[in-house]
Amino acid sequence: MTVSEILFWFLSALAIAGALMMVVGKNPVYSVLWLVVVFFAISGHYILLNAQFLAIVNIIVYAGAIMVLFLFVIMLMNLNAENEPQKNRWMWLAGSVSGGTLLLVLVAALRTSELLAVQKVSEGGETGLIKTLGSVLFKDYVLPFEVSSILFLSAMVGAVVIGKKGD
Amino acid sequence: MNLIIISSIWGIVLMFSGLFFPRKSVSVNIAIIGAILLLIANTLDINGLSITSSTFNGLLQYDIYGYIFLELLLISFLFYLLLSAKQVTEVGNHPYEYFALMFFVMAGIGLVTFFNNLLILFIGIEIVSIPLYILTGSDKRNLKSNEASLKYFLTGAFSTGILLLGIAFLYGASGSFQVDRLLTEARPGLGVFTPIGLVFVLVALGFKVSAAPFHFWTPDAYDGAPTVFTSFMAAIVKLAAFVAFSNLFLFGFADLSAKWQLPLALMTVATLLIGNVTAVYQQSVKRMLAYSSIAQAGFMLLAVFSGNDLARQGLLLYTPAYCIATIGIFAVLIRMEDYTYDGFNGLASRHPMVAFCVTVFLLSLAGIPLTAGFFAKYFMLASVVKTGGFLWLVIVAVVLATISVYYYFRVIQAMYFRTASSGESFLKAETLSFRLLLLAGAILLIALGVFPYQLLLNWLIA
Amino acid sequence: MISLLLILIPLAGGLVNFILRSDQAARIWTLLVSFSSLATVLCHLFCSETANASFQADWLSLIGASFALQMDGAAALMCLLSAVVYVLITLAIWKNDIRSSNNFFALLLLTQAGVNGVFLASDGLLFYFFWELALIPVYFLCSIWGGEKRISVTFKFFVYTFLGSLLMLAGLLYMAYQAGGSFSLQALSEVKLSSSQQSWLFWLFFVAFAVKMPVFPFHTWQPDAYEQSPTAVTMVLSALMVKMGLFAVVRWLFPLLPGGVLQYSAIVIWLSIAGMLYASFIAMKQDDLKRLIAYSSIAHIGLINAALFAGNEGGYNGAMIQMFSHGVNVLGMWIVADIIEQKTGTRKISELGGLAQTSPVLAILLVIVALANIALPLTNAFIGEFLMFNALFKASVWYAVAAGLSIIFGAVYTLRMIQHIFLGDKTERADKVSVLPFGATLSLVLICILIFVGGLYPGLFFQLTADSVATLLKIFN
Amino acid sequence: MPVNYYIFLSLTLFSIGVAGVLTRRNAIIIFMCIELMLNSVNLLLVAFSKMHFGNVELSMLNSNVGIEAQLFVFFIMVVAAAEVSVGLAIIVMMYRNIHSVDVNFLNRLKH
Amino acid sequence: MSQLVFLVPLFPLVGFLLAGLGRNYLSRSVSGIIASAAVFASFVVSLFIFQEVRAEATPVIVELFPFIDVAGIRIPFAFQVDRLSVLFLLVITGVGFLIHLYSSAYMKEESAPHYARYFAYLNLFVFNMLLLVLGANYLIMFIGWEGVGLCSYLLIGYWFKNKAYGAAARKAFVMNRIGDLGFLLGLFFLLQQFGSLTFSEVFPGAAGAPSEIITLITLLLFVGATGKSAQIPLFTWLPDAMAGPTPVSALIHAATMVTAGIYMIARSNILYTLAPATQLVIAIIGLCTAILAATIALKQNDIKKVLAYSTVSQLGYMFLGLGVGAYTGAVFHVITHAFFKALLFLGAGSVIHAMHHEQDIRKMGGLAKKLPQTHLTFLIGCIAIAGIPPFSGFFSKDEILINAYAFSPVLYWIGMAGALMTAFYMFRLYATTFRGTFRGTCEQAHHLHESPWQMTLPLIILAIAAVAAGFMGIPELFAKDAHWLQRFLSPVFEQSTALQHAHTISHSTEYLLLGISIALLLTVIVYAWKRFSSKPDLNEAVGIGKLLERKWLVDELYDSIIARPLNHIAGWLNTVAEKKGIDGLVNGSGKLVQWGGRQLRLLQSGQVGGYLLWMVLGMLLLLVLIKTL
Repeated sequence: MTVSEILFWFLSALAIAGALMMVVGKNPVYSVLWLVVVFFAISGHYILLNAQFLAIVNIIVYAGAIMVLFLFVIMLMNLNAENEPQKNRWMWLAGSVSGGTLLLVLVAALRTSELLAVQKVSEGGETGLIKTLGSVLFKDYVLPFEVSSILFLSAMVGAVVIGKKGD
Repeated sequence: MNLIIISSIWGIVLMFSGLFFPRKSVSVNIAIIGAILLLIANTLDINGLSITSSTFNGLLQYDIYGYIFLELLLISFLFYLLLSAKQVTEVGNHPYEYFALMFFVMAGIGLVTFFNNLLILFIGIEIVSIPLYILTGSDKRNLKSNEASLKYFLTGAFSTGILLLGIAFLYGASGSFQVDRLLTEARPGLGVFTPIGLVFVLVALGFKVSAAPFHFWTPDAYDGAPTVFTSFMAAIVKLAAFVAFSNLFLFGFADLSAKWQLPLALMTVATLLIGNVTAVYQQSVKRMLAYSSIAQAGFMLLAVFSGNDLARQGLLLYTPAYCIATIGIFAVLIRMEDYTYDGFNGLASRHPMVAFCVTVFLLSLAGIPLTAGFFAKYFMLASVVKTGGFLWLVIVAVVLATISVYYYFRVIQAMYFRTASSGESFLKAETLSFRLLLLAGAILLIALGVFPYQLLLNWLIA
Repeated sequence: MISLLLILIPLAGGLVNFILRSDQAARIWTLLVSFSSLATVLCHLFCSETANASFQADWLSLIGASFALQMDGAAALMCLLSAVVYVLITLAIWKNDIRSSNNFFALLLLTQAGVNGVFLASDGLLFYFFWELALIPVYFLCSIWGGEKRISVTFKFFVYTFLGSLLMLAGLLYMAYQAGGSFSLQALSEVKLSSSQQSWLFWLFFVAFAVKMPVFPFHTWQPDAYEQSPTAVTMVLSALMVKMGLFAVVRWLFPLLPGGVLQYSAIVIWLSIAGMLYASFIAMKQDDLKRLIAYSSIAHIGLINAALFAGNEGGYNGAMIQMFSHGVNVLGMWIVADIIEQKTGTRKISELGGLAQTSPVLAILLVIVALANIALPLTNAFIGEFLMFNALFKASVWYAVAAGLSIIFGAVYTLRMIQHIFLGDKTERADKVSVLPFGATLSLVLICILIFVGGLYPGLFFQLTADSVATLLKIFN
Repeated sequence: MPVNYYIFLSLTLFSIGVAGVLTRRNAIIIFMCIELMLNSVNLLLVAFSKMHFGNVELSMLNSNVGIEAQLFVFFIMVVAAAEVSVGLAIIVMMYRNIHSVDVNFLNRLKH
Repeated sequence: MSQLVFLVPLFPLVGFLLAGLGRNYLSRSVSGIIASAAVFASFVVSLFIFQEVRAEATPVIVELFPFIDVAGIRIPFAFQVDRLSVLFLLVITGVGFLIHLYSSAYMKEESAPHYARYFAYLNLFVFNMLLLVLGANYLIMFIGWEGVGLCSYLLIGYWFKNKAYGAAARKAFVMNRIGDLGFLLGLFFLLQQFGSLTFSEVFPGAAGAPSEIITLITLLLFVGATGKSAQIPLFTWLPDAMAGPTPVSALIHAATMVTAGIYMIARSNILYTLAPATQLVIAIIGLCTAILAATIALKQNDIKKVLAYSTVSQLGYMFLGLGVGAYTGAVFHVITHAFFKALLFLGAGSVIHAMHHEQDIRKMGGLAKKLPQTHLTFLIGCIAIAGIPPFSGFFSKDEILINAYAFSPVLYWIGMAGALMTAFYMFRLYATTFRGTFRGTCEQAHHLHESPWQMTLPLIILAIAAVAAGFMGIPELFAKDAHWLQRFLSPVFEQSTALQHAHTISHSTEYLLLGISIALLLTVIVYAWKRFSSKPDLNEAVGIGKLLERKWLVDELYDSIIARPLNHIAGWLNTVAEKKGIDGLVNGSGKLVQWGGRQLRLLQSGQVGGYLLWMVLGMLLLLVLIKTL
């Protein structure tokens, strides 16, 4: 087992464990923190996959900004374990069964193909570098980039319209 | 492309004009000017006068079909603004923002009409969706509006996740996000991803067009949202989603139709069934219209299903047939106090012209000949017949369409055959221009119902 | 060109009627329009070449539909019926009190445009168009001016026929596709279909027509609808609109799906005969005059349908002439029913009686019409029924025997009606019928004249429909 | 690393996210689960991007092979950020009105 | 002259139209005169035609206009004048005229419009009856056939205020229609077999047709005849038909319409000759009817009912004659019966007129002195019907019975029994009415008077005819070739005669039978006369008599096995099958949709978790589906 393999398994276990803890956790604050753990694990995977830019962005945007936003909101509402309403046993069961079945079905669908096992993820290359990404983004993908501004604008307007107190 | 640019700019213009024109009513005029501008811009586009005709390295693909579709949608949008813009200003304190959001939505619609790359599709869908979440929740004090918004948002975000998973799988198989290359396997064996990705995309787009069993958000969101925004969502946005859906399946997955036609057919049947049958029970016209939009979506799904030239022509015809009718009925509904069927009682004697127009709209929705709705449905059925098989689908669709008569005609019955309980006029702001506009819409529907080719489709063929 | 006129005249006339504000003006205008339709038909029958009567224009060439109208014998006969019926109806309800009568007559005329369109269209899609269009004004007419339960009843009627016609649309679509994308009658009838295709297509079409006629067991909308509709509409419904179903069988079903027709003719005939007997039985039990006539109409239509499916020349001829005769006769019955209802305020047979004493004229007219209705010789219906029974007999003796029972039952319920309404001691209500409205009486007299003309000299009608019959014969040989 | 591993890993995460969405009643946590789903897709895309990278036939058609997937991930993050801002605003608005974020209380609209 | 035959029905038609349309404007006398004159004119024309036909044996066919000419069915509106039809023409117009004359007095109490209506109906009847006998094909015959049924309906229900009369009229019409269905089916078979309904085209080819078909045709036509001529099983309407005015009973329900069945069979004699099985059926049914009706007549107390059952019984004899192949005999009996039964009915009418519409013979008695002319003519009628020589009934009945004997002696003896019963009940009727003492109210006694001349004159003329008519058919037994009627009709029955076996009854047997029958008849008559003159049968009948009085309960039987079950079925269909069954199904599908709407809306639980779960489930389903495809 190479180092990268060990890292892979470790990060995978961490991600899955974090995800599970996030889902089952009673206290929303803990859930947020577990989710941050997942994001870190995923960023680790990005680095393993030689996608450094995304790894950084993931940490900055997701773990750093988005999750903090979540935390703020949770704090603002003063939600804690006691506030968590009683879970519906059937919903719980149905939810986990469906989630599990989804996984099973997908895995079963993909497992059959032996060819897949041969497909390797190449770990070298310059795909993940800022320079490469940047040049493609501003040359070929300039349209989505520009258009995202509309998205942000509308999100901004929306947050103001919705979030503004009064009226 | 003109549309995308102008509408983005006009959205920003609207945001800023709020600063200079504190009176709400000005926003209406600016919005209407914007809609007219968009219409002009798009017309210029059709005639080759574009700001840019770049495809951005193949991310976009322009075709006359998309332009005509947009033109129709813009006409509907203008119709909508002319009829209901004033009511937009009554929803909350931010009329400029609401209009701005609508213009952003129009920009998103432009993207999903011309997308040739899944990334554009994704961003386009999000640009359309996010403003809608906000518009749905714009009546902030109204708990129903809040609830609708949150439900819409949660389910919408969930479907975004599913869409992305689908896109990821499709990419895994083909190594490309370009629509026309989605089915070419990057390497032998990767083809196993395609059907999985297809299912997820199908589910996500099915969600957007409210196909069963992914339709559940629709009644709640449409019912809870302020009625004027429901009108916008149900009519204009719904159609845009359909065009995206049909373009993707027609240009991206046509070769795989053997795999997805049956699932799609089943979805169609389920949509028609649930939409029509559940609408029967409704007591509120607004909610009934929500279910009816599901039922109509069932019919439009037939276009996606068959994906031939007839289907595309049909979808084009469906656009005015459905939009004008829905917008018209909602415009009347907005002006009423009582959203139940009883609210319509005696409308015909009090407002004969309005009642006549609403009748035409309802007949069109029900697909009665001499209205555009008939040909819209006709093309859908014809396109299925043209695929050769699946005649059972036609028959099921036809039988279920009969049910739709039940709830559409209940409104007609209320208007014409029952008498109002209260004495006074119950339509607010029923002005002459309102009546004339409605009449224009009705006449347009009838004209399209007699000469669909001469008035519309020949344009496409030429 | 004449065929186009036959659609345009009532259409334009109807639209103009919406504008007219005075009651009297609306009536006079309607009468005028009806007369001009009649004049147009008569002009076609007597002074113009048949070839000139048809009309063809481009409409939706890309989906294979055109605005094609074709005047053949059967169509001419039906248009004549429609023109005659409208004149008579307008006269008959001249004195009836109708709220916002301009709209009423407008819708009535629009219905005529639709009905004539159905009779004339020779393009499948156009046919479907008119088929539905005829329904919409009727829906409003019944729902606005109808009786107490009008809304639900009319709605049932509408949905029922709408479902039927949508199934037909599905069938038409499929056939047009098979015909290489053309809806023209010619192209559709040249499609080669396998027998299994024919068999299921047959039912798609037949159900639509059967609902309209209506054939047992698709008939339950009819008595309710007839009962609840305003009488003028009931007249249009039973005199004209049920003929749409029969006519469609002749004009469309037979040429399009001869294989299916042959395959299922026995079932259809038995259905029709069962319906005749069934409706006759039920008619015996009706207390409401309109319902009684409705059931009797079901029985008569059943016979016509059965005769059409019996598949021989006599049957075709008989059915054609009977389509006309039944229209006239049943109209007479409705007019009488209307007079009685208008004057006495009731339609309950049990509440009437002794009208023959107060209004012998009405009694005589009703007896003539009623006897024509049960096909007494020398009335128009006899010719048709004789030929039709003979046709059924040729197909199978048992058809004729079973169908023949309706002759007896028909007599039973018709005479029961006459007896209860006109005979016996006069009731208070009967006194109100002493003076008959002139218009209604005039139409009844005209109807009686038509009854005897048709009964004595049917050759006129046979000549007219000869070409249609010949077409049918060619199809099945 | 075989691509299978990554696929299964992201599918597992995705399914956990789905299960979380279905089981939890707290709107914020549901939303977080959706974020988890998005992240698992991101991971999958990156894995695919690395799988396709260097594929000769693909490179002939498209010089950006592999890169675009990572850009896609970038845009997903962009959209997610926008979505979060709007979503949280909606949740806060909700909370202001009913002082709860329990989705089970959202039942005024039904049938 | 034969070419002008259309005038014969035309006059009554014109009379009908004039009297009918002018009923509000014409005075009573005018409308009466118009109607009577119309029939008289027809009678005169008929006489001329008769003169012509007597000389010329071949039928003349007058084609007026093409009636139905389509789809290979060619039926012209044509009349056939031959010896058979001309005989009937004379009877119809002759007796018809007398009855018109009689009616003009009898109906005097009616108001002018109703009076005119009555005569219009009568004229219409004569018109239709003439169509029936003149038709050159079965369809024209059928037109008249149904037409007379209609007129019978109208005239039975003439007094429309009375609902019971209306019911009787309806019963008559419906029963006739049952027969008509048979007739119509017979026509279809004819049309199928011969491709034509014209007599002159059907009969020549009859011999070549398969015998089963001929049997079937004849049986079906006979079904029609049972309806029209009141034979088992369709005879019950005729007694009820007495609800109509008495002259109507005389004309329609005695002299003319009810003999239409006999005319039709005589007209189609060749077909029947070719179908011996049918003939047997006819003979048996005729005989059974004769006996059954005679038994019922024994116990009836309504003067018209007795005559009605007597008519049914006499018609039975005529059918017996047809059944045994004695066509001439049957026609002969039709003619004589027309005279004496019309006479009897008119006599009864005169009595009823005098008694102020009292019809119960138990309340009469001793009328002989008060109504001398009526009495005398009625007595002649009774003797004639009883069959005492040389009155007409003797000749015609004897001819039938002798022929029956030749066919089978059993028939003869049963027929003889019927004849005895006839004699008995006729003289019971006569004695109870005219003999003994008057049993009516004082008021009636006070007003008893002989009828005016318009009524007595027809009685006298008919009485003369009833006496003399027999001489047109003197049997061979008494004089060679004296049977004028046989000679006259021989061209009509030519084909049949050729096929029939010659009767071989020795003259001695015939004499013997004659002797026995006359002796028995006289005994019965004397007994009845004596018995009922002194001690009329006034008590309630008991035992079998009760059964007879109640007409063997046939009406009740029909009611309980046919009318009532049908009524129940209709009721069941109306309330259950229609409302709950078919309409229930239709409404049920609507309800199903509504129910479905109620159920399906529950999916929309309002719980966003539920929505998401459905989405995932749908997704799973699609995944599975797409992988299996």
